[in-house]
Amino acid sequence: MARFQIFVTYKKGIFDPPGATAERALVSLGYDEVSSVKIGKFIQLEVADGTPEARVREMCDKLLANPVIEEYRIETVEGA
Amino acid sequence: MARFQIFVTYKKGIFDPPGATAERALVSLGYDEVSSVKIGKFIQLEVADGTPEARVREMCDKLLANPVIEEYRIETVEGA
Amino acid sequence: MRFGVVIFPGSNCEQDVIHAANTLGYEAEFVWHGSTDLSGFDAIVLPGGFSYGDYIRCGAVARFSPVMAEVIRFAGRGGPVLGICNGFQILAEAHLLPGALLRNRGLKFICREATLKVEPSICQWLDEPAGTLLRIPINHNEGNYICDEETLARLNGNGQVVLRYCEPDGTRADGGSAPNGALDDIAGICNERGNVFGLMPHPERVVDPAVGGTDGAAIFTAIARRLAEVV
Amino acid sequence: MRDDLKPELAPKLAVELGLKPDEYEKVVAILGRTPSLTELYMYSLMWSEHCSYKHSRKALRMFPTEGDHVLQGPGENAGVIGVGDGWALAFKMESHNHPSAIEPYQGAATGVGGIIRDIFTMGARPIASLNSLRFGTLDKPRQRYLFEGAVAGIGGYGNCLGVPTVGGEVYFDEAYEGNCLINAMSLGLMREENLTSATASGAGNLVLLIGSTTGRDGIGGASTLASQEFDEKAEDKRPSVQVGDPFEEKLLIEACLELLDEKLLVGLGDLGAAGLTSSASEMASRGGVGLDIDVTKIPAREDAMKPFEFMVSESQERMLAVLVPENLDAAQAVCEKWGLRSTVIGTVTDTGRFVVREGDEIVADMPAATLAHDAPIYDPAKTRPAYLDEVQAFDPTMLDHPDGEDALGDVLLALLASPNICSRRWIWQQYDHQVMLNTVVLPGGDAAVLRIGDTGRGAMTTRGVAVSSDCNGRYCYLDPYVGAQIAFAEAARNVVCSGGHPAAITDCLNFGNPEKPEVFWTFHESVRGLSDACRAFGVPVISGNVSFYNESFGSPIYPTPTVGMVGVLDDVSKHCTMSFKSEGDVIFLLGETENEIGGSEYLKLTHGIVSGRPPVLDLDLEQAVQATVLDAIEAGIARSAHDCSEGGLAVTLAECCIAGGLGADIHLEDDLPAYASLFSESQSRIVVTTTPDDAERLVALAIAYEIPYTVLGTVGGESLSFEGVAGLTLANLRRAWEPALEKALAAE
Ligand SMILES: Nc1ncnc2c1ncn2[C@@H]1O[C@H](COP(=O)(O)OP(=O)(O)O)[C@@H](O)[C@H]1O
Ligand SMILES: [Mg+2]
Repeated sequence: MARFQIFVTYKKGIFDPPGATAERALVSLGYDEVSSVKIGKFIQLEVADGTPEARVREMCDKLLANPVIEEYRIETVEGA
Repeated sequence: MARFQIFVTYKKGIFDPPGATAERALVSLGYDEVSSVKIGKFIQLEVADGTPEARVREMCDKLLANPVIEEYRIETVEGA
Repeated sequence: MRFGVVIFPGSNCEQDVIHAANTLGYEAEFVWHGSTDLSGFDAIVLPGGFSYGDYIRCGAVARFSPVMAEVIRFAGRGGPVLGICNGFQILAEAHLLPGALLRNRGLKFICREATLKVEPSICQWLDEPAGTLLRIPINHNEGNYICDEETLARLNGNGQVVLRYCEPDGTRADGGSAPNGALDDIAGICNERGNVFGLMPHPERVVDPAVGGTDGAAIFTAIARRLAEVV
Repeated sequence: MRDDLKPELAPKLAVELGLKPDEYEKVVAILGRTPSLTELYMYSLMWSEHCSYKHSRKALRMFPTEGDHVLQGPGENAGVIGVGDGWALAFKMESHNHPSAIEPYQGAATGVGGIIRDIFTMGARPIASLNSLRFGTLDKPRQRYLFEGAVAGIGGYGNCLGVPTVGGEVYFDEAYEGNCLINAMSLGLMREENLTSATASGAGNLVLLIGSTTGRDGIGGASTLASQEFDEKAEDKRPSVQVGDPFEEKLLIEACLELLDEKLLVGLGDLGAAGLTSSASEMASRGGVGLDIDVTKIPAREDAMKPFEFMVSESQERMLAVLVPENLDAAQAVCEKWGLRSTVIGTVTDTGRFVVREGDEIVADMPAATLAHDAPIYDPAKTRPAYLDEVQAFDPTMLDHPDGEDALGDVLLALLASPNICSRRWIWQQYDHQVMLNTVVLPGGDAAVLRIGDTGRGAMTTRGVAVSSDCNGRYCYLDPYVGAQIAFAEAARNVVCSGGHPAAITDCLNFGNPEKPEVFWTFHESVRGLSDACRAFGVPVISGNVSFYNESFGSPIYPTPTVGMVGVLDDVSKHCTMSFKSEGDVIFLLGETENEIGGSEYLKLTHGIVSGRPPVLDLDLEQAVQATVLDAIEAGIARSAHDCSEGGLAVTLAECCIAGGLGADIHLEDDLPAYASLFSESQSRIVVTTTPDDAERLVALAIAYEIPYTVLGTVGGESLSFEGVAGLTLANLRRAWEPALEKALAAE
């Protein structure tokens, strides 16, 4: 079993309404130290041993991320 | 400016509808090597310098995660 | 009988609840989310909608509104509180009701009539005999109720499950009858005291016979009757 | 003034921004100098097709726009009609085709957001939305993706706002494969005295920007996208896609209506295509005033934004208000109560000039009215397309047609399962169609019917409104003049079948590249057809939208002039629905069936052909049939009414049966071959049922209006049977019709 973690975030310049709302909510709860919140997706993927990262990249481009507005980063999880 | 990353995932045993659907969709797209997909949240937080992690933990417990169904992990982003 | 209907930023069914209450002959008034005064209200309704856009999680931000501390106190004194749809989600986030509401299993928003079976429960908001079928519309993206096994056993044992989804003929399908995938077909639950009631369906949509039906009236009239008895 | 553009570079940049060389010369002539960078951006956007209507403006003058009950015709953000007792309805339809083709969820969502802003800008509370959709066929994964995404986006946005989405239409055809259509319509309700104009006036008054922050998103977005053809490079334009924030919009609705109720504003405008440039210059030119705006005051979402970026950003969920200084505190308090930002970004002046500054430095200074009004107006060449002779000469009756009970029954089932005809439940179940508690007839019928009233806020009325959007693009392709008239007639028929009196329309005219003479001819013919139909019915056009450049890889979509029809019911309790009501009711066909299968769904399904002549439309007959049905509904004679459209009489009857859970026995007595009796798409036909006792009263009405009618049979039983021709059980009909969209989408 191989494990990958994928971090999906909005591209630069794309507005993130949930993040903006969380930011305001935290500040109004008294967390004045907060200056920015961005909310993206954290995907944990389990695949057959030996699956190359390129294949995971393909899955992201096709389904897991929306390349029009999102970008993503893939990490291999060691010791899986 | 200090930066934290928060990974929010469903607790074990909680069914994750978007993850399950993505899993099925990937397999039906021909990615037979996929055995599990879990979709959580990836939150990027910018806070004032010197904000301790305990404070971020508080924000998670209160607002950013729901302890009934979710767990989370906090990471400090170096060099921020 | 005077209902207080809370408006959070993003609520959108508050007018409908007022209309339903008025149609049944009850007084109803808005309560702003910033308010901390619930005096003068016999029952509080948290209406449906998308408080704070449903961002982060449904109900997660609204539960911190100033009014919620007062709602929690009101409920603690035994005051009747009803959470409809987003209101149910807020009550769950505020831990006035156990469990949580996840994304619908099919990942789609669902707006349609649902058939609900009244369960034998301790809920003060419903007097219909167990087994009665009510047709009430649902309208949500996150109505997939979940809780741990222990909680579920407690809910069932205490008569806290108030409404279950079922087929139009009253039976429950093998694979579950909940359109949203809810655990054990749960559509609505109450707290241990029976005064706090949360449900995903929208009873206020079926009170005015000119639009939809009257099956939702039971919920408003039950609490009114009960309060009248107490006085 | 900051001179940031070299004179020799300006013309080149102008071309890159989409200005034609002579348009650039006109800018230079207006200014008497080389434009600054900011000015060039502002002119290029305001003079784009999307904002200036430079190719369509002349043709649109054909539309009748006046009527007794019209309170506001075209020219403002939406049209408005009075509906009695001081109540008024504002409505408009708009396209968001190109953004949706790139990102269907957000494209459709922001389309809904935009049209809804147009409505509450007028002072009306949005009370209903409709959507008119076109995609390629669902056997293609990309088309399924676009369709699912668009529906989710429309729902995602509208549901959050708490505005019910009550109807619409959808067609799937190869012609839309490279260029889907997403047209959104919105209706709002107000008291007449709250009618507001997007006008700036009163030198010294303040300009207040309300709502979201301004970012680089959508710079050159909708307006650029909508003003050019799609090609393979379209994917590169992606960053201009915007993410909608329906929560912010919900707050804007509440805050703006409160500001208007409290009479705190002089004028209110929304920021749509071309952002601040468009709304500010239009408000200034309407009021004949100037504006002075400082971009450093605008709350920015990103760092180091340039003045031109502020001026053309299409960031969503923003409104522009003009108010007297004394009202500023009160107005900002309302915004703050709703959690909205509000910032004074400038003042109204009496110079007539639109001045933009960055702090102390002026970066643009031009006559305000020239942006909105001096765009060139073209008279594009038009040529009748060559393909028309060929398709119109084609005689589909010469083909082999199915015959015999089994074959015809199979065709009926296949038609009921066609994505162009089957149940749309999969769509409207994703839309909140009930919130506000005024939806009397839910989606699934001919027109949606809403009660007119301000639910929960007190005033309710006994009146109602019926609304439908329609357009069969195949008919328009085969004959744009007739096709556009049929779009009108069908929309009116749907409204009439629900008991509404057609009152006014909005439209969304979706066409290819108007600079191609053959495309422009189809546009011109459609506008002419629609205008003639409106005149015949005495129904004005009060608002609308033109979307050109709907082409992909060089070939235009079908001409698609979508009509959004609004009708009024004096007594909403007298509305009518299409479902058969009781065993024994008599089924009438009002109007007459001819052998007209050109452009029909039947022809496409059985032979894979889109050809022939579309059905003939006789506007006099159409009006007489509709008048008969309205009288019958109002007299309480009609127990059900449903018009014949795609799929013909057989499909209409099947839909009445399915909706009512009752079968019917039908005898077809025309002299046509069976396939034509069943599936011909002849116009001006409505199936009406009455009790046996009332049958004679309906006959008397038909005779009085001099329309042809036939008794088709009676309601009852478990199947729909056409004596000697075909017969199917209700269960079979429903099995074909109900899950067909789900099935088409599940295909892998
Ligand atoms: N995109 C859509 N959104 C919402 N409702 C829709 C949509 N498309 C179709 N409907 C609804 O489905 C029903 C049937 O639509 P349609 O076949 O276009 O009717 P008609 O032939 O009478 O014009 C109508 O009630 C219509 O409002
Ligand atoms: Mg119809």
